Amino acid sequence: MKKLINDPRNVVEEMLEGYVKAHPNSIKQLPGTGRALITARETREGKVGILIGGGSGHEPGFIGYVGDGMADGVAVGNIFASPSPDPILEVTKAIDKGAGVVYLYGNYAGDVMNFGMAAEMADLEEGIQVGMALASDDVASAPKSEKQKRRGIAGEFFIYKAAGAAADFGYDLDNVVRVAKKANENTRSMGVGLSPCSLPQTGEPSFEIGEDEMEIGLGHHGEPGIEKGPLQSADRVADRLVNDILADIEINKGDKVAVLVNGLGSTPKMELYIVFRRVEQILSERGIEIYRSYVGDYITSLEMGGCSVTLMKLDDELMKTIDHPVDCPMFVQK
Amino acid sequence: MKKLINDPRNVVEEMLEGYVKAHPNSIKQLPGTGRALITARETREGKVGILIGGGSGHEPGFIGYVGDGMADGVAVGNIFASPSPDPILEVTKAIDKGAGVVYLYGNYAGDVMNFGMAAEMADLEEGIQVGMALASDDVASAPKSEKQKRRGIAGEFFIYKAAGAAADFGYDLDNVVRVAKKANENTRSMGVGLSPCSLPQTGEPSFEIGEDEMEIGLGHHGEPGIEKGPLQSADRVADRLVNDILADIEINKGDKVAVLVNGLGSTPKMELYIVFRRVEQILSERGIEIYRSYVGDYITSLEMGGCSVTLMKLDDELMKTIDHPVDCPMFVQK
Amino acid sequence: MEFTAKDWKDFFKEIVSLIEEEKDYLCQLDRKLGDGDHGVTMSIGWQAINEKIDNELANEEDPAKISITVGKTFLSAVGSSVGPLYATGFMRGAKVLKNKSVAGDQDLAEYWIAFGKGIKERGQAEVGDKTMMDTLEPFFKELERKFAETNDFLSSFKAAVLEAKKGMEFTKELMSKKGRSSRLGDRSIGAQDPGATSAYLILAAFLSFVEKRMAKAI
Amino acid sequence: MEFTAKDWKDFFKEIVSLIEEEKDYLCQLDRKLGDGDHGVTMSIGWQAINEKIDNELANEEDPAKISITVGKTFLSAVGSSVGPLYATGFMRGAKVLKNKSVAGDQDLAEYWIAFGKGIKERGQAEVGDKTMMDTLEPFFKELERKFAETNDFLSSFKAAVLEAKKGMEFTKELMSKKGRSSRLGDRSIGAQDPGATSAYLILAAFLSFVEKRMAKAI
Ligand SMILES: Nc1ncnc2c1ncn2[C@@H]1O[C@H](COP(=O)(O)OP(=O)(O)O)[C@@H](O)[C@H]1O
Ligand SMILES: Nc1ncnc2c1ncn2[C@@H]1O[C@H](COP(=O)(O)OP(=O)(O)O)[C@@H](O)[C@H]1O
Ligand SMILES: [Mg+2]
Ligand SMILES: [Mg+2]
Ligand SMILES: [Mg+2]
Ligand SMILES: [Mg+2]
Repeated sequence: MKKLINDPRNVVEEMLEGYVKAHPNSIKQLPGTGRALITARETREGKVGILIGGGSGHEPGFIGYVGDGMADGVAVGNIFASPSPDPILEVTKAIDKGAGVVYLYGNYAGDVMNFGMAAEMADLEEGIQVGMALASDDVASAPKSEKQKRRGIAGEFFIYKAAGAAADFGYDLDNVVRVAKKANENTRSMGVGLSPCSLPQTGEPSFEIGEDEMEIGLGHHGEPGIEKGPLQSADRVADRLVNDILADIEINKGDKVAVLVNGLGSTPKMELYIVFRRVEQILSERGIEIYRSYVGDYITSLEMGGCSVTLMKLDDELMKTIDHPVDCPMFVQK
Repeated sequence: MKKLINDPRNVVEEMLEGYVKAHPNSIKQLPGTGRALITARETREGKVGILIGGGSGHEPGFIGYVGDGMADGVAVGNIFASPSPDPILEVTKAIDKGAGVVYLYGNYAGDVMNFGMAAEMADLEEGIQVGMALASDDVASAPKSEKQKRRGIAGEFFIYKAAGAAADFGYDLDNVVRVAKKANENTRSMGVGLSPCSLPQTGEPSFEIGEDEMEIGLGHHGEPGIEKGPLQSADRVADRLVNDILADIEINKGDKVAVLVNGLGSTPKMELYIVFRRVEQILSERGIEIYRSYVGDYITSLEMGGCSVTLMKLDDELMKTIDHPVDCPMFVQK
Repeated sequence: MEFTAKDWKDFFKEIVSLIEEEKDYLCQLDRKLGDGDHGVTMSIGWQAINEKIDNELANEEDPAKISITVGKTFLSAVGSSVGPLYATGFMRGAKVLKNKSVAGDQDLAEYWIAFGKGIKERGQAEVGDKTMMDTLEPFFKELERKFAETNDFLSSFKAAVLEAKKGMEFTKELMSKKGRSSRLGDRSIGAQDPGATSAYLILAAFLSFVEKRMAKAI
Repeated sequence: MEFTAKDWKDFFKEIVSLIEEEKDYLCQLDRKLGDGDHGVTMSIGWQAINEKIDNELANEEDPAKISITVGKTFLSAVGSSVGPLYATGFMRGAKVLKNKSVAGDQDLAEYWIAFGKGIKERGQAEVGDKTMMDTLEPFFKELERKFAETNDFLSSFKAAVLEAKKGMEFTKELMSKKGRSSRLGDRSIGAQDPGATSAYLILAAFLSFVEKRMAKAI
């Protein structure tokens, strides 16, 4: 696949360089690895620091969500690879304002180990209290009985939103973690893949798929899904995704949800809104109220084709966090 | 190419249906053609109405830019086709608050005729004063001596931004038009295409391009550019685009510009920031100051691959318009 | 030659089918020079017209009303470049038919001349700009000249369609000379303008429709 | 068998080349099951190690220091899943080498047992989970058993590498049974775990390195 890049080995470094030059009032790189970035607008004393991170290639995830109302800093890995403990620790030290730091990341073996190691080091070497909450929203990635094994996909966005707001409200570490975990508990996603992406270094498609096929339940890095089959209409795809989600979590008539229809990279907004249209129909048929909708590219997989649907069931507290304004370079909410 | 759609003949209607359901507090469809949409937050009495529009398939252009600080309404055409005068007139009537309406659109034969007819009808049949300003920012589409023939591409975003702000400042019709025309006068873009898109109805690639080729100066609907050649590095492409732009408009040391690196659809943000990195280098080498940067998918061409670079030379008035906050479903600026 | 409301409707119906057949070809031409949608646009417009003919116009006896509706329907359905152009053509033609339930030779000649001139006025394109005017201007000029000379519609129209065809084909050569295509350079050779093509298709269809009707009448 | 600082560096250099050769193959395996980056990740990590060996470690005489640096460098460069895993392996191995400028049979056996156990502790994976543990656990168990029995490093390591190979190959069968792959169903058959493969490559490379050295020594 064609890429508008220079040396494939430098894509992450060059992206970050461009990113901080484009938004100098919002974000800055810490000296050191260059993979540790924090808000340019100093975190408030006494506020719990929100640290996010993961592999590159998911932009606007994750660098795009550092800013007022969301994260204070981000640790950036290679493409589709967890950051090492070094930048995680660098960010931790920079954003700890005496109230501790909460790590938010997706439930992948690599992230679990690297963030885990960093958390130990922060505690032992720096005396910084660290809390953690993982995104495990992908219902296609493991059965309900093994939710702790599920992958984190686009639902991570809602967890950032909730935890970022909670920290901004002045919640302490335990309560920020509680809200983040509740957000994850209440969030379910499922995706569909239409076309692969390719890593700049290999140029090879991340998965194989036929001319007229789609893959239901595909992961955010091209991990295999539940089934591969003929491409269906947007309505049938939306039916499938929403029905699988609703079979996994109890959302009743009168309940309120936040909806995210997330593009994986190359799927036009036109198609995302066509999918949203059907999602809305299903929910309103069931008497489920959409409290707020997000439609667009929130967590991508390079130029992968397809989308995911995410529902977060809301209680009063989560509603408050969803309404909280945000000002990040790649996401602004008034 | 694979599409996540239902009947290809209904894509525009279904997209719009999804769009208004997703953002009911921001936008609504007028009764009638369904192709006329206005802000859900009633335009202020006495404010000049801003009407934008064009073909579909450019999302977030153009429906995404209706909201506080930008446009009051939008007329939506078929994919890559100007709207007919009907929805333009419907919007005009709905957003005229006694101060007239300004039409902003790209310089394409179809748009010129349809908006022109609508303007005549608004004047003759409705007694509404209409002003117009066209985007003609694509330096690759005609020589400098024939600027009036140039296509409007991503620079249109800056024209919306400027005119939307001017109307919000309370400028009268003539002054909103003046600011919009100045914005266009000061704006230059040039793009590169890497891969085609396809119309839902034909499924055929919009242009032919080899495995390792790129097309410099490609239009936003797949119109041919200046030259087709081997795919080059992001840095060389950025050099070419910026140099052609700077050869076309005098921007001197110490001047301030707004920069837009716009993705055409399927090009990852990672690549856009790598391109931005080089654009920033060139400008700072020349002592040109970047006042504000926009990097992302602002006006797309379905799932086309590639990007464009836009520079708008700023004076004090344009700086003020660029800083003005915006709250639209697909674009928020604090 | 007598042309009734039913003839007009039958003729427009023929264009509906013709456009469906040529849709892909017109898109293909437009992909080379423009945005690839000309066939889709024509199809959307003529399908909308088809719908009108089958319903609203089913019992319509007034040819002027029919031609106006065709124009307006096309415009509403497509917008685009060709919406205002063809709409203006059919609406200017309708003026000629006003208050006439049957059109004779003179009316038909005037109809098509008004059609071509209306489009020219709307689009302001010149011969050589590589648009449908390259088909239409030679066409209406020849029709005007020949009909003034002979007063025979069919032979004049036939001669005019020949000029239209030449004009359409000439747009291939025009490629590297003007406007949008001027930057195409060498790559432009051989591509024919889509609008010039659809305009020719419509005119040629009228000719064959009239010829078939004459054949039947004999 | 005596293994010096230079031997360690030469061995690590061999892995650098080996990984470059096998990079595409490892990516290909990972595309089937994961995100397709395993070869890229290994390459980034070992290239960083190469750089260290050529510069910072050029004059380093302490094998423990070398192995620690290899682990830390790998981790910093790649993060990922395998960063913490291999890093822990090399760092636990380094503990065995502490204060020893030359490693004998006993040290080498302990090094590789610590390597495998360290990774197990870090990753908490069980045999059958379809990870590099399927290579490493049979490997270090056999090494431990055989070396206790024979006290001969080379033959024990050789036997252990055989077990490693079987374990790696067994990951093909495991496909449809557990974890991430459990949802793959039929499509999973035949795909081998990338981490199990890279782990085997490293162990096999050590074996052939030692064998070559022995051959030269004779
Ligand atoms: N000003 C004009 N006058 C006459 N014909 C025009 C003019 N502008 C465009 N055309 C015709 O329109 C055709 C393109 O039509 P179409 O593809 O349907 O619209 P669009 O260009 O909006 O996509 C061109 O091939 C050309 O013949
Ligand atoms: N907990 C674990 N214990 C042992 N090995 C693991 C564990 N998690 C993952 N692995 C190994 O890591 C390999 C994948 O490595 P790699 O592709 O480099 O990282 P990532 O999965 O982060 O993309 C898997 O094939 C598996 O062998
Ligand atoms: Mg990975
Ligand atoms: Mg068009
Ligand atoms: Mg066209
Ligand atoms: Mg991997």
